[in-house]
Amino acid sequence: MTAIIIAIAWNLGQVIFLGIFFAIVAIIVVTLAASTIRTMRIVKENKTDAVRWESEFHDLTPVSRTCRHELTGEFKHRVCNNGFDCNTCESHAKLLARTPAESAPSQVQTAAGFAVPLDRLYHRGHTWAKPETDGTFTIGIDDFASRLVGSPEGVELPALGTRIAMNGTAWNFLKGGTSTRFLSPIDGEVIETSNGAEGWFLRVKPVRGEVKTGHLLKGREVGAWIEREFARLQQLLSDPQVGVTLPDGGMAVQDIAGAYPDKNWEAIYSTLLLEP
Amino acid sequence: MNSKITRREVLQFVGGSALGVLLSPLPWKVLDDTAIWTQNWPWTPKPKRGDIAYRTTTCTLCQSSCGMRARTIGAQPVSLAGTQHHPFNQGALCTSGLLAHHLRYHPSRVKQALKFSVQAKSHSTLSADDAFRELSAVLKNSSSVVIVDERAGRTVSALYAELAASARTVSYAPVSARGISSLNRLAGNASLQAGYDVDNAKCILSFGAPLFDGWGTPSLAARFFDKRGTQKLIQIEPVRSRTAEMASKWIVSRPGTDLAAALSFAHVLLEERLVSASALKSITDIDELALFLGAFTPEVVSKQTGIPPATLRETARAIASQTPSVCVTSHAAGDDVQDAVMLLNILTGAVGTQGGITLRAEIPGMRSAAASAKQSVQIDDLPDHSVNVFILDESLSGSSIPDTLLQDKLVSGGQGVIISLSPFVTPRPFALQYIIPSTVMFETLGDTTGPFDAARSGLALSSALLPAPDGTLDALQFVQKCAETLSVSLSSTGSSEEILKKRIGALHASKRGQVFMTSTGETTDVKQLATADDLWNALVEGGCWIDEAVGVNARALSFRVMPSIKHTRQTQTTDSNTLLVYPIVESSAYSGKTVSPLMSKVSQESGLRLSAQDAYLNPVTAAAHQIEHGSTVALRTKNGTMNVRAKLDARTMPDVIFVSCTAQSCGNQSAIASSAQDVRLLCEVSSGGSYTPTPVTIQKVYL
Amino acid sequence: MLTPGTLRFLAGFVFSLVIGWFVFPYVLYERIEQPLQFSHKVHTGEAGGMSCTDCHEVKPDGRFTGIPALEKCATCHSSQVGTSPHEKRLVDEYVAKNREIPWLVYAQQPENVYFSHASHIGSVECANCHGDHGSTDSLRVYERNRISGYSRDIWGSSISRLARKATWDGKKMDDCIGCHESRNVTNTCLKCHK
Amino acid sequence: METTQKSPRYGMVIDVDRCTGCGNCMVACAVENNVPPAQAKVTERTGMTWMRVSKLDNGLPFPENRSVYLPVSCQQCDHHTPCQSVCPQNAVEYDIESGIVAQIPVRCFGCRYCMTACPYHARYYNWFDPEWADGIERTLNPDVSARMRGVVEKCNFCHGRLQAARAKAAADGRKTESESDYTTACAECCPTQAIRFGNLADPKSEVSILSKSPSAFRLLEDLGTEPKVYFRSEQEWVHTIVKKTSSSELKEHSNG
Amino acid sequence: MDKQLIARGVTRTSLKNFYLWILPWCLLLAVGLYAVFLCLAKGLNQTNMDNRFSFGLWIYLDLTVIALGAGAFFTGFLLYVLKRKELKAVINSAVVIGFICYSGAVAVLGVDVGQPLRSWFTFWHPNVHSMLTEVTFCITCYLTVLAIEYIPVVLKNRKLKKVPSMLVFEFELHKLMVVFAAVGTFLSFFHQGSLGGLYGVLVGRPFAFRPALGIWPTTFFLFILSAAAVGPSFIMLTTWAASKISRKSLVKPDVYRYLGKISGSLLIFYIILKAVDTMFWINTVSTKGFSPAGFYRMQEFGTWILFTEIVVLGLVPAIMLLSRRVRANQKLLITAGAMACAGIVLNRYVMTIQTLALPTLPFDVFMSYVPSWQEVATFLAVLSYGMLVYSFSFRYLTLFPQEREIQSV
Repeated sequence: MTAIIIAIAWNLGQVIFLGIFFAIVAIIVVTLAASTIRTMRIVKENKTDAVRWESEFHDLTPVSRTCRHELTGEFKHRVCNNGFDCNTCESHAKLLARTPAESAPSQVQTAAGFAVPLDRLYHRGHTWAKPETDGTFTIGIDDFASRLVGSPEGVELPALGTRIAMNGTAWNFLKGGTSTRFLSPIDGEVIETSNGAEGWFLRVKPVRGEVKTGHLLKGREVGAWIEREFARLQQLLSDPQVGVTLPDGGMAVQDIAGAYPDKNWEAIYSTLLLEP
Repeated sequence: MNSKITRREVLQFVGGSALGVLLSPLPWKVLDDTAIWTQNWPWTPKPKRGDIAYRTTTCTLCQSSCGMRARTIGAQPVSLAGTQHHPFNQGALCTSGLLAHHLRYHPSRVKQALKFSVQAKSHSTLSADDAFRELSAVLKNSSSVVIVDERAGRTVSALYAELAASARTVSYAPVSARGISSLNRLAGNASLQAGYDVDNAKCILSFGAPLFDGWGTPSLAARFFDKRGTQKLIQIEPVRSRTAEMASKWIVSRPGTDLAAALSFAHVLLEERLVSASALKSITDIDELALFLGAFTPEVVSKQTGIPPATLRETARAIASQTPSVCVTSHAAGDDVQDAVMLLNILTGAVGTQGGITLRAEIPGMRSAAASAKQSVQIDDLPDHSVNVFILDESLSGSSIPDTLLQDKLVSGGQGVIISLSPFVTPRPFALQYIIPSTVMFETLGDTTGPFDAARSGLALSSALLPAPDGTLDALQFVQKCAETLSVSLSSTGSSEEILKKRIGALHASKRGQVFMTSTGETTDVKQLATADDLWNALVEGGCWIDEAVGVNARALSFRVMPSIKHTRQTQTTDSNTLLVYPIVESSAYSGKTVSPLMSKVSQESGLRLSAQDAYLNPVTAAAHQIEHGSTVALRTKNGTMNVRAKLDARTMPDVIFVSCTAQSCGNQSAIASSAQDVRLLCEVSSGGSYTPTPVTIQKVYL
Repeated sequence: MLTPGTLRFLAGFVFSLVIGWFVFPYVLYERIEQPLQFSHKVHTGEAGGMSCTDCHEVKPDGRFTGIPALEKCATCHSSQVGTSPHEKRLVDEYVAKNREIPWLVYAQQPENVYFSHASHIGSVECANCHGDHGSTDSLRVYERNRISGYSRDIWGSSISRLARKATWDGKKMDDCIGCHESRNVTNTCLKCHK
Repeated sequence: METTQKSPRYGMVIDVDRCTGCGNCMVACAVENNVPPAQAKVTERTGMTWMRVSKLDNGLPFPENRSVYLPVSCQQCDHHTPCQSVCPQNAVEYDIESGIVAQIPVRCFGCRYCMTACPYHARYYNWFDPEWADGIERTLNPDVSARMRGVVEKCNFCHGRLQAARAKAAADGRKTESESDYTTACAECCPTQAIRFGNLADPKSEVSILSKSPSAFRLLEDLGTEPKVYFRSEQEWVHTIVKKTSSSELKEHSNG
Repeated sequence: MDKQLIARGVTRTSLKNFYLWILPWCLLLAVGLYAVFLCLAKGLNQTNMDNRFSFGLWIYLDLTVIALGAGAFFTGFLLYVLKRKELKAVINSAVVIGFICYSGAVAVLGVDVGQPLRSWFTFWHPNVHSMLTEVTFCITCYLTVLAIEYIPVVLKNRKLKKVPSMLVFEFELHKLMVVFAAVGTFLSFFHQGSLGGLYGVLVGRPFAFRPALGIWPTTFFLFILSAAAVGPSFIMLTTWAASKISRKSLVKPDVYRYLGKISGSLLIFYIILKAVDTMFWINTVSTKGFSPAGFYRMQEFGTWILFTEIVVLGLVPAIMLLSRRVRANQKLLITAGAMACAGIVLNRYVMTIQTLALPTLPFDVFMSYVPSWQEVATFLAVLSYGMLVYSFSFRYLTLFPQEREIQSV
C-alpha cells in the first residue's frame, strides 16, 4: 500500500483525508465481519431458538411481557425485559427469598371458566409441561389455548428424536391458512407424540441433567395470568357496537375461533401465543 | 455430495468466487482500462502527426492578396498567419483568411461536375468531359455568351478577354472593385486602373464603408491607429458600427440617404467655390451638373438625412480643406451612390493625387488592359433578358454578383444557362446551371493583383501546397477548355505554371517596380534580380511585386457625370416614425463567400457577428413592440416575409431593423443559405442598385 | 475440519483467483506481430555500423523523429542487400510500392501525453525507458490492450504492477512521476499533457 | 530575450481601444487548440470559445451609446484561483513554472463545479461529441489533443506552443524557453496587435510595463483573484463601467 | 404467498389495490430511465444546462433531497446515541427514507457528470481542498451505512426471519447498530456541511460566498443545522402521509409531537444564525465590488425571496412547532412541518439556481433556465423509485413497530 501511495504521490493532506476515509471503511467492514462471524458461530452451535426468543421477545407488546410477580400482585406494574428467564433475574431471586413458592395442590382449578390444573408448569405461550413419574415430561396446551384454536386444520408435530428447545418452536398448527407455532416450555428430546386426544401432544425426555423450569408459571400465578389473558382476549374480540360479548364468569364457548370467524385470528394468535 | 445442486451450494461457490475476484487484478484493471478508453474514444479524432514546416504564400480569397504563412504537417496546412512585414497586409489576416485551409474540406465542396435543371428541382453529376461535351453544344448555338470575371487583372482575365475578342458571340464582363469602377464609368474609359491611397489621406470621408471591418486589407485599422491624430476619419452611418465607433467623427444619418448627403456635399463645394479650376475644367458637363445640384441644398437634404445643415457644410468644407482627402463607400452601395461619391473625389481634386485616388499604370506582361477593355462590357449596361449563357468564374471567392441581376439579364423563361467554375455548390434556381468543380486555395498556382486600398498596383502568386483533387480545374485550365469547346486558339496555352512563368518573365524584363522577398523580409528592386527565375521564386515563396509610383497623368482625364447622376431620383423623405428594414454589411471580409464551418465561433457560438438569421434592433424599438433579445420575429414587407432572431443593440438607430446581408455558408447551416437573397426578399432596390429602406411590420413568432 | 460448505467456498475462491490472475491478463491483451522483423543488432553491429541517432534523431526545433520514415530505409534497401526474407518483403512490399511500414510502437504514449525526447536525452539513458530494445536481434510480439488500446509496455509486464522488473518495465503516469521525483524534476500537469 | 532566473508568469495586456471585434482571436484560438466547430443545435450558451469577444457598452441610449470589445479568455488567476481549489480530482492545476492555470481534460470527469466557480465564465463544457466536417480533422494541430464529450476545457495559453518552445530550448541546451519562441495564437493573429503576450515576472517585458500603466485594469479586481490578463483603455467611461459590476445590469437572456 | 410476507397481526390492502397504486410509478420510472439513457448515450446536450447554468435542476434536487433525508441520520443519532426511545417508532421508516434519498441523489449524480466511468478518479486522485471531494467521500460512505442499516429491517420480514441464519444475523447486526448510527452521524455532519461549503467557498460568486469559520464557510454549519432541523419534520410528514394513504394510524400521536418539538427547537436556532449570517453578508459583500441590492434587482429573485425564506418559511414554522398548543393540533403541526421543509427547499434553490442566474461580469446579463423534459423525467424517475421502494417496504417490512400494538389495543 505504502508503495502505491508513494508511487501516485499523495501529499500529506491527501493521506490524512484518505486515512479518515479508510478508517471509516475499516470500521464498517469490521463491524460487518464481527456480526457475520458471531452469526455463523451461533448457527453452528444451533442456539438459534434462544436467539429467536430473545430477538422476538422485544417485539412482544408490553402487556404480553407482564412480570409473574405483577400477576401475584407483588408489583403494581412490571414488564419483563429478560425473556421471562427468572433464573437470571435478581428481583425474582429476592422475592423468592421473601416468599418461598408453595407446593401445588393437585386438584383441578378453574380461572375465568378455563380449566387450569395445577399439577403442571405453564409457559406464557399457553403450553404446559407436566413431569411424569418416569422422569419424562408431557407437553400440551392449556384449556384457554385449545378453545382459542378450536379445531385446527392441521397439526405439524416434530419427528421422534428431535430436540426441542425451551422457548423454541414445539410444533405448529394450521388455522385459517396460516401456520402458528406453540412454544416449548422446556428443553428435551421428543420420544412420543400424540394428536392431543389424551390432552398432551409431546412426550419428551430431558437431554442432559436437570430440566430448567424456573421460568414457568405455577400455583396462584396461573389463575391470575389466565384471567388477564381472558381479559385481553375479550378486548381483542370486543366490538364497539356489541360491547363485551363474553359475560364475566360465564363459560366461554368451546371453539371461540369458530364463534368469531370474521376476526383477524392471525393477529390474535400472534398476540396471545407470542409469535410477533 | 448428492447429484443435484442446491441453491445453498451455488451461493457458497459464488460467495467464494466473489471474494476471489476482489483479490484479483480483474475488476481493478477493467476499471482503469475503461476509464482510459473514455480518454481515447475512437470517435474523437486524433490529429495526424508528421514533419512540421512553414510555407509562405498569398491568400486569394479577396483582392487584398494578403501574404500568409502556413504551418504544415507534411504538406497539409494546419494553421495560418499573416506574413510579417508583407507590403500588402503588414502581417494581418482577416477571419476567413485564417480559416482558408478548411475550404478544401468544406462540406459543400463540389467533387464532380454538376448539372442543375431549372428551378434546381433536381441535379445530376457528370464527368468533366461529358460536361464540356454538353457545354460545347450549348455554347455553339447560343448567340450571346458573357464571361464574368470578378477579379480583373489576373493573367486568366487577359485570356478571358482574348477569348471574348476572338469569339464573335462571346463578350467579357470584368467586375473591378466596386467604388473604383465608377471612375471608369464617369471617365468613360474602361481601361483606367486606380486605387484608394487611404494611408496618405489626411481626411477620409466614409459613407458607411466598414473601413475597419473588412472593407480593405485587414491591416487597415492598425495602419489608422498607428497614425492616430494625424489622420481624420469621418463616418456617415445610421449605426454606430465598429468603424463609426473608432472614427474621429461619426455623423448619424438616416438609412439609405447617402446619395442625398453626397450630392449636398457636392452642392456646398460648388456653392462655396471650394473646387479647384482644374477639377472644374475636367468635368465636361459642369454647368448641367451645377444646375442639377442646385436642388440639393443642405437645408433640403438635412430633412431626408437627419444631418443638421451646419454639419453637412462643415463636412463638405473639411474634405475640401483637409487635403489630400478621399471619399469612400461601402461595397453594398449602388452605382448611384458610388458615382455621386466619386464625383466628390473629382471635385476635391483627389483623383490622380497622392493620398486620394491614385491612378495606376498597367501591370506589364499581359495583353494590354486597353485591348481587353475594347470587348469588355458592364453587366448593368447589358439589355435585360439578352444573355443566353453566363460563364461565371467563382473559383476564387464565390460570386458577389446578386443572383437577381443575373436573372434580369438572362433570357427569360428559364432558357438561360449559367456555367460556373466553382469549388462549392452555388445553385441558381432560375437557370439551367453547370457547375464545373474548381480548385480552392492551396491547391493551385495562380496570380492575384494587390489590394485596392493601396496607392500602387501589385502582383502576387499563390502556390499549390496540396495536390488538386481529381476532376477539378483551376481558372487557367478552365479558360483553355472553354477556348477548345469554342474552337478558339489562345495566345498562351499550356500548364498554369508555363503561362504564369511567361508573364513573370515579361514582368522581369520590364525592370519595373520592386519585389518583397519572404526569405529576407526585405524589398528590392526588380532590376537587382539577375534572372526571371529569381523573381519567379521570390513570388512563389509568397513574396509580392509592387509597381513604382508611376501613374497616368490625371490632367488627361475628363469626366461626363450627368449621364450617370441625373437619372437618380430624389430620395423621398420617410416620416421618421414608420418602422423600416435596411440591410447592414457586418463585414465585407466574408460577405458573399463560403466560409469555414469554424466561423460558427464568431456567429452561432458567440453572437459576435450577425449571422444570416439575425437582425439588429434598438432596445427602445424592441420594447415598443414587446420583443426580447434573442426572440424570433417575422419581418413582413410588401416584398415578402422573413423570420429572423432579434438582437437588441443600442448602437443602432431606433425604428430601423438592420438585417444582415452577410451571406455565409458555414456548412452547419444549409450550404445554399444566401442571406443576400433574403434581404432582397424584403428590401427594395433603387434603379441605381442600392437598397432603399423599406417599411416593415414586425411580429414575434412563438415556436 | 473443512465442511463441504467451506470447500465449495474455497473452490469458488481459487477458481476466480486463477481467472483473475492468469486467464484475464491473457485474454485482455491481443498479440500482434510486427509487419516486418527488424534486427537492431545487425544495423548497429559492425555489419550495419549505424548509431541510434542515424534513424532516431532530434530536430533543431526539439522535435523527435521517432521511427524513421520509409525513405530512411530506402537509402540502403532500395534493392536487397542481404539474404533475409524480411528484407526481401521490405524491398518488395514497401520500398518498391513506396508504402510506409505500419510499425507498432511499443512505447507509444497516448494522444493526450506530450513527451519531449529532447529534454530527456542527455539526462536519461535510452535503455532507462526502452530497455535493451536497441540491441535486440528481433522485434517481439506487440501486445495491445483490447479495452484501452494501449501497448502492454505502458502498463508493464506485471499485471499487478507491484513487481516492476526495471525502470523500463511500465510507462504509466505514475512511473513518469516516480522518475521525475527521484530526479527532483517538477511534476506539473502541463509538462506532460497536451 | 532570455527569461529572468525566477520562473516566468505569462500574461496578457489587451488594448480595448485597438480591438475592432473582428473575431480573429476567437477563430485562431479554435484552430490552434482543435476546438470543434458548432453543431446545428449549439447556441451562444453552449458554444466552445476559449477566447470570446464580448461587447461592453456604457448603457446610454442611441446615439450616445458607446461600446468597446473585450476579448475574454481564461484570466489565469494568480491568487486563490477559484476553479483550481474546487476541482475534486486535481484536473485543474496552477502551473508554478509558467503561472498558467492548467486544465487537464483527460483527468476531468465533467462535474462542472469549476464552471460555477469561475466568475469570468471562461470555462466551457463539451456538451457535444466533437465533430469536424468531412476531412477538416486533417487540419488539426498535432501539438494539442482533441477533447472528448463530457469534459470541461478552457484557454491554457496555447500550452502546446509553450511545450514546443521548451523542446526547442532543450535542443539548444537551454534550461528555460525563450519568450521569443512563445506567444499565443490570439496575440499572433490580432490584426491590430491589440493583444500583447509576455512574461509579467520580467519587469523589462512589454506586458509588465503596460500592465503597470494607469490605463490598465482587470476584470472583477475586487474579488482579489489577481488575474494575469490585463486590459487597457484611454477612455474614461470604460474604467467607470468596469468598476461598477454587472449586478446593476438589468438585461435578461433566457433559454429552454 | 403475498400474505405470508406481510407481518403477523397487521393488515395491508389487497394485492390488486397495491398493484394499482404502484403501476403509475412504474410507468414514470420507465420514462425516466429512457431519459437517463438518452443523457448517457448522447451526452448532456439532452439537457438545457449550458456553460453559464453548468449546474441545473439535478444538483438543486440532490441538495434538497439530501437535506430532507437528513432525518435518517438525526433520528438514528437521537435514538441510538442519545437513547431517545420514543423514536424507535419511526426509526425504520427514517432509515428507508434516508436510503431512498441518498441512493437517488447518487444515481442522479451518475447521470449529471459527463464521464461517469471516470468518477472513481475522485477516490484515486482526490483534491482534498475541494468541498466536492468531501461530499463524494461522505455520501458514498454514508450510503453504505444506510444500506447496512436497511438490512435488519429487511431481514425482519416475516418470511426471511424464518431462516435461522438471517434472523441471527439481524439480531447481531442490530446489537451493533449504535456503531453505524455513530459513523452515520459523523459522515452526515460532514457532507451536509460540505454541501453548504460547496457554494460558500465560491470566491468568484459573491452572492454565495461566505467567510470561513476555521476551514469552512458559514454555510457549512448552516446546512448541517438546517438539515438536522427539517429532518424530523420530514419524517413526521412522510409518516403522516403514509398513514393517510394506508388509512391506518401507524404511530402514537405523541411521536408526531415529539418530532415536531425537536424540529422546532433546532429550526429557531438555525433561523437566528441564518439571519445573523445574512446581515454579516450584506455588509461584507460590497467590499467585493458588488451591491447587495443588485442581487435582488430581478423581479423573479427580488428581496421577497429572502423574506419568504427567513421569515415566512423559517421563523413562523419554528415558532409554531415550539408552541405546545400548535403541536396538540395535528393539522397545524403537519402544516408547520411542511412549511419548515419548504423553507429549506427554497434555501437550497436560492443557493444553487439564483447564484448561477446572477451576472458577475460588467457585460454579463441575468440569465434564466428551464430544464428540458429529460432533466425533469430523470428527477421523476428518482421520485417514483423512492415511492416504489417505500411502498414495498411499507407493505412487507415493519416500518412502524407501534402499528400492531395500536391495532391490537
